[in-house]
Amino acid sequence: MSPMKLCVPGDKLCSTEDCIPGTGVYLRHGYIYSSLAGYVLRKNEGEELPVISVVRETETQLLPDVGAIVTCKVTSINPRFAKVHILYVGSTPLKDRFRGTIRKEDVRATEKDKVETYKSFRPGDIVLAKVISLGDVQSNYLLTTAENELGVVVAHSEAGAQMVPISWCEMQCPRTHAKEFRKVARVQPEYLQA
Amino acid sequence: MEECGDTNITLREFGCEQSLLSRPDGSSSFMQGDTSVLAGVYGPAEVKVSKEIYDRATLEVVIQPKVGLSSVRERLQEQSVRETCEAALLASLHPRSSLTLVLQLLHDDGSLLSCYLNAACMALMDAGLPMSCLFCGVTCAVNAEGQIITDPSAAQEKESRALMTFAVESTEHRVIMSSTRGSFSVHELQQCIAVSQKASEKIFQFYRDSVRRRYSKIL
Amino acid sequence: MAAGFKTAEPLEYHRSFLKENCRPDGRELAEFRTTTLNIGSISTADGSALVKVGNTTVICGIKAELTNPTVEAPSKGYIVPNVDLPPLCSSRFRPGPPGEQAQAASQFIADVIESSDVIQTEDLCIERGKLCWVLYCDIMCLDYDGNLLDACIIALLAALKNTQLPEVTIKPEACTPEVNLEKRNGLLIHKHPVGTSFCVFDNSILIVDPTAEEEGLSSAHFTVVTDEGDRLCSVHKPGGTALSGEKLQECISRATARQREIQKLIDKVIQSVKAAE
Amino acid sequence: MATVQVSEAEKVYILHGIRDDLRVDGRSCEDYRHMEIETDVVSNTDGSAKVTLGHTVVLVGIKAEIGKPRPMVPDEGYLEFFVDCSANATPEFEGRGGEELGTELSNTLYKVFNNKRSLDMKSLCISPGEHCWLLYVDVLLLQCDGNLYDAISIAVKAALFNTKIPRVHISADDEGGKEIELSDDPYDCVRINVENVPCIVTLCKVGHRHVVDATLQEKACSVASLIISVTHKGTVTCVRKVGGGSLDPESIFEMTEAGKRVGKALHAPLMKLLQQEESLGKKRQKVGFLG
Amino acid sequence: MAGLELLSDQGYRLDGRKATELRKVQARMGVFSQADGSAYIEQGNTKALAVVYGPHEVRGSRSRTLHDRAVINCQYSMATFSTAERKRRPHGDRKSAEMSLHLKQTFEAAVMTQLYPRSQIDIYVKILQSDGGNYSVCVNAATLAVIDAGIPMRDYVCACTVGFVDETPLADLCYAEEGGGGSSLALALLPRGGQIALLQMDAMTACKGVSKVLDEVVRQHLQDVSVLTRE
Amino acid sequence: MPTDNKRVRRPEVSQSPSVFACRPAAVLPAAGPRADGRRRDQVDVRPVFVRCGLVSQAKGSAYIEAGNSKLMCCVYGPRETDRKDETDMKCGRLITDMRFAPFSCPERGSWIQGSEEKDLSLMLQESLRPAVCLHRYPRSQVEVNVMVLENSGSVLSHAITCASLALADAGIEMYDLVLGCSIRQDGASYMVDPTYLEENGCSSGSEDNQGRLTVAFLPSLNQISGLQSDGEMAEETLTAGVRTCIEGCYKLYPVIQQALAKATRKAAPPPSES
Repeated sequence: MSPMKLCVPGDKLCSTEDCIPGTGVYLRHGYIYSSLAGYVLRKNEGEELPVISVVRETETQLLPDVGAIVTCKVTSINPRFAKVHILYVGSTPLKDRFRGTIRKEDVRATEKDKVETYKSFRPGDIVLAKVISLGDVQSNYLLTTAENELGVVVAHSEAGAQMVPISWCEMQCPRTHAKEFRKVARVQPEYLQA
Repeated sequence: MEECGDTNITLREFGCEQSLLSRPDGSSSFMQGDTSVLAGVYGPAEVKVSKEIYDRATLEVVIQPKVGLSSVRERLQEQSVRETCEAALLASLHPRSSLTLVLQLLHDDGSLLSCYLNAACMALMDAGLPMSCLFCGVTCAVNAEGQIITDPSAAQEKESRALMTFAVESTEHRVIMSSTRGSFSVHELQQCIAVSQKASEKIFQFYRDSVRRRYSKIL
Repeated sequence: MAAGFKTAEPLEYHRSFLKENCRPDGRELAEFRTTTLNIGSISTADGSALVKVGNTTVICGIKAELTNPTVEAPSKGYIVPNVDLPPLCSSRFRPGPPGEQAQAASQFIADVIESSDVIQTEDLCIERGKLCWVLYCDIMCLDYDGNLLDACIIALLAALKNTQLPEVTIKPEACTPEVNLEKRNGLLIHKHPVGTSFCVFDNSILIVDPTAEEEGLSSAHFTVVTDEGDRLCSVHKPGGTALSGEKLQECISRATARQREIQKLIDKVIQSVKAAE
Repeated sequence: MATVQVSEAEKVYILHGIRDDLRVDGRSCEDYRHMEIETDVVSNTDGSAKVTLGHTVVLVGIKAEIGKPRPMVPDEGYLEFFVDCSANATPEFEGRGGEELGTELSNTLYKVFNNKRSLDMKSLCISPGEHCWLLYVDVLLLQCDGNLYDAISIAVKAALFNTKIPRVHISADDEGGKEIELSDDPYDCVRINVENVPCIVTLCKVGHRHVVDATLQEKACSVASLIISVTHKGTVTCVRKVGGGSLDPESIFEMTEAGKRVGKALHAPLMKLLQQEESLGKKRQKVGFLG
Repeated sequence: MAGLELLSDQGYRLDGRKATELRKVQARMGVFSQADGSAYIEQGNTKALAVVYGPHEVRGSRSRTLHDRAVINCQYSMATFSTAERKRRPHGDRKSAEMSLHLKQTFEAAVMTQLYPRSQIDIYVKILQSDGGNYSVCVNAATLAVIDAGIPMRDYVCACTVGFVDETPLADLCYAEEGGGGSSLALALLPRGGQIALLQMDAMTACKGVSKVLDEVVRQHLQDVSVLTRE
Repeated sequence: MPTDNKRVRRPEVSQSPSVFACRPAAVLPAAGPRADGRRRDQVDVRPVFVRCGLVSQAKGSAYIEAGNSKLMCCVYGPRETDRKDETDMKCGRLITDMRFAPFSCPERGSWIQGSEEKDLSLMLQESLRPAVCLHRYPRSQVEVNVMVLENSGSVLSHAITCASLALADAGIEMYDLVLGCSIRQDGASYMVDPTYLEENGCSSGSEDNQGRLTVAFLPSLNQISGLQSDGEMAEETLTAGVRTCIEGCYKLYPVIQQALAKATRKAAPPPSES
């Protein structure tokens, strides 16, 4: 292919007959226009028409949307829900903080009603969660940790040392060997080597 | 106010009274010669969501001048007092809460910033807040001939060439806060720090006496 | 996952670098970011300068206006500095009246001007008791990446050296002054104060010229302002963890070296601007 | 502007109506709603007017004061506009809510009058460099049902027509300063020539056609609207695109041409009505809000 | 204004009224269609416009919601051209904040707020032209607007101002008499029940028996006001 | 000016020296070449210097210099909206703020935003809003801050161009770039991209057809997103002016495209042929 073509927002790329619009483009009067300043990428995915999209090297994911895995830091907990700041969407760090809420009933899949939030999270923990809804006018993003891969990833003990997960609901402090309750995430294999 | 040559450093007559206001959780009034300040501490109380810090208490300092609105000068003093208190306070014991320190100036006759600091320390103590160390404010003025005067009055401050205020902590007498005006040499700076550290022992002794006097009434 | 470590545990991330006496952007502990200076870029201002210390960009514009002096100081003009942190320079500043950091910076710059007497306010007086200059020094941060105070002082000093005031003559009979905009003469700069800011990590490690991130994580930060005669104009440490005497001495010697450096840079840029004219 | 929520179905209904040149209240695309104008409704002012355009009610009061002319134009008086969006119109405007819209409206009025021809400013000058007449034009928005710009501009023109500025005599007092006396006879006054004062026409682009004097519902389903202020001779003193959408150049030219035509046709009946009301003089029965 | 003779010896005032005579009152309800209730009133040269929205959901901070009754929210503002001297800002100064508070207190006493818990009633009053007695004209206008909005009230609220010129009480002061330096008293009354909603006295210096004044003059004149506004 | 206690105290009243300067008010030469050599009645835009990505803290930034006019724009977001209402649920919100530095104009401006700046901010918002795909950023807001460092004429048009560049540099999805162009109508002839003197100078020539016009234009979609004019003009002159502005925007388009392409290329090499 010729060296990657660069485009600016508003450039007419091609007509809808010869490509299917991907990300970073929009449709108008039967033509595909670019909506980002970046490189034009044509990928053939099986069907007859290639998928055209415009790619920028920096983060493509600007906003946490429904179903995205987000990394967040717990800021405050009360019996009904835990408040968190969303730091990451997928692997792209967010420059500005977005606030999220994990309700008591979304903490884990099993025995939803017997959940105590202070036994699942503590302020300062780093948690992997999934966005279930954008929330309504008052509340902000609604998150859930009701899957095995979701939950606390990094937690500090009372003594301040980083704790080691020993079961899905307990973590141990290496220095004081004190056990603390957390809703622990089963760490994914590809993260283990980090 | 002899010059620093001999060991004894004279400070003006100090006066302090604690928990004299009923509404705040801790309060104190501090007099250094004619300069007097009233301090009140509210907290740990509920914090606004926008100001909330997840692992520490949020400290807010408000300085009310004697007359008129607080201007840019008070803002710089507020910043100095706030960061000095944050250094002494164990804020992580009260996470997600707010502490408000209000300093009301009653009369200014020199060494104003150190009077603010002393009043703040006494008020924090009176409020029973956990602190890693005490701190006190000492002001030194370098007059035309280069002599160092501790705890200067307003008149002495006006004709001094340089004015330095230090906050000294009680454990190892190191400098927490320094705010200076006028130009001076490095040697003069080191001399003033030494003088302030010596003066701080006298002030901490004064702290102990006034606290002992207060609790002797109760026990 | 490494990128995650930086945002999830920023303090640990920085400590790991400081252990090896270097910093995430590759600088030594006592090394400054590259400082560039550009003078006289704003033609509508009487004097202007733009300073970039690493990413931190500050522009200072000076406009001179005429007013009558106060009753108590009839032979003195005014110099009114003002630091503004617009929402443009960083996402942490909201639009609206200046916040505490902007006001504290403005007061600090005013104190530095007064203590270092970089210019004599007597030079600003045109007619004793009747007419004098007021210099509005408007300092604006365009990109906030830490170490604001140093950049402001350098920008102010360079802009003052670049200021050209129009000539004003007062005719005895007509009470209104006569301003000749073409004929301009510069300001007399007595002293060259230069600021050096330090940050303290975990009460022990001392780093110079902190970035915004390092400032946020440090336990104390303070600024030393020295002039060419090695006299100290300001030692401004608003608080934070305590500092011992020797560390203070170490910082002061680093500050005097920095002062030489900056003075050379300013003079070099002024020469190149004069040569270009 | 106070926005009203309109459902999709209503939007489609309004859109189709306008395409066939028939609006919800039966008007054609370039018809105004019923308009009532009355001058001299507030006695504390030097000139006032109340305009009711459909349900939009605007009250304008003009007070003349003697001030110092601006240094750049020492031989001219000037106008000061202030638009007060009172909470009476909608609860949203309570407290500081109405300030943003008020500033936008007053800035547009400044632009409309920012030329040499609309008002003869030189006649407002008493003595160049020292004294001149300063007209405070205060607009009070009492009820807001769309098309504020037109109602306000017509009210301002009527109020200017109704303004009576007391005649001024300048006599030199003893130490050479100028002494200003106002004639105390209420009828010995100077009137302002409002012949050239422009009127604003707001054209609202709905679908492919543009509509004049749009109600709130029509504005809710419009892409963008164009404000054009036209004098009786058809010259344009201010054009401004308002609203979040974009327009292609052809439709802008079409709208400016239509705006000029409608604006020009507005002035004659307005002046006739004002002169007629003026001629009634004392016999006129003041109605105000009681009517 | 010592020179001006407020009360001529034959008992006539500046504008030809007798001591206890009210100014000409004209009122109209239902002036605006968009508001829930609206009213316009002219008492002599003082003209006021009142608008009522509600009862509707509490806007702004939820914390103000009262669980057992409605919140009355008032805003008093004067048109910038309403007074002889142009006012720079319509509201937001101390005077209008005080007036808003008085209106709020007056109508919290009169409106049956317990019928509308956790809701809010907005009463906005605009003075179009001010010639004295602003407070009483506002109360009368607001009463008509609340009635027009169909909100149940315990009783009409009628207000009147009374001033004293060397001992003889003058009802319904105009601007000149208000500034005349004598003391003045503003009274908001629920006539049928005879209760006083709000009483405001300023500069009440040499005043023998306030109750004498109240019983003899004010009550009788307030009957006239309520008769007038009933139609 | 009420005493502003949030800034260092200043003398109550002070006049600019130009008030006492003895030079005649700037009068526009009726005909002949313009002060900086450009010709009248020609689409003669000042040479434009553009740079993207200057501010490290901002998501996207741009700096533009046209003649002596210097402007800088930064874009933050999409961020959480602090003021929530139901319209935010479906599409995002565009917030613009345009300010003049106090030293940017011959007369010193104040720090507090005047009504003229509020008007320019509103005009900027209405010009950019059609070009930004706000429905892609529900429940959030995009902040555009423009700072005028030096005002040497047609500030609004260059602010529009600079802001749309900063938005593109920030990776915010847009239907098209937005270019601004302004003209000063002086009697029969017009001047494109007028300088500060040409914009504010009063004309010595004929009285009618005096006015200023600013157009914001979407070049590839051929749509006008912003239009503002004042002063008195005939309707034909106005429409001719709009056409001239559109031509001016087309002349500016390649420079802007090239600047944006350079910034994107500098930001990262083209992705590998995955």
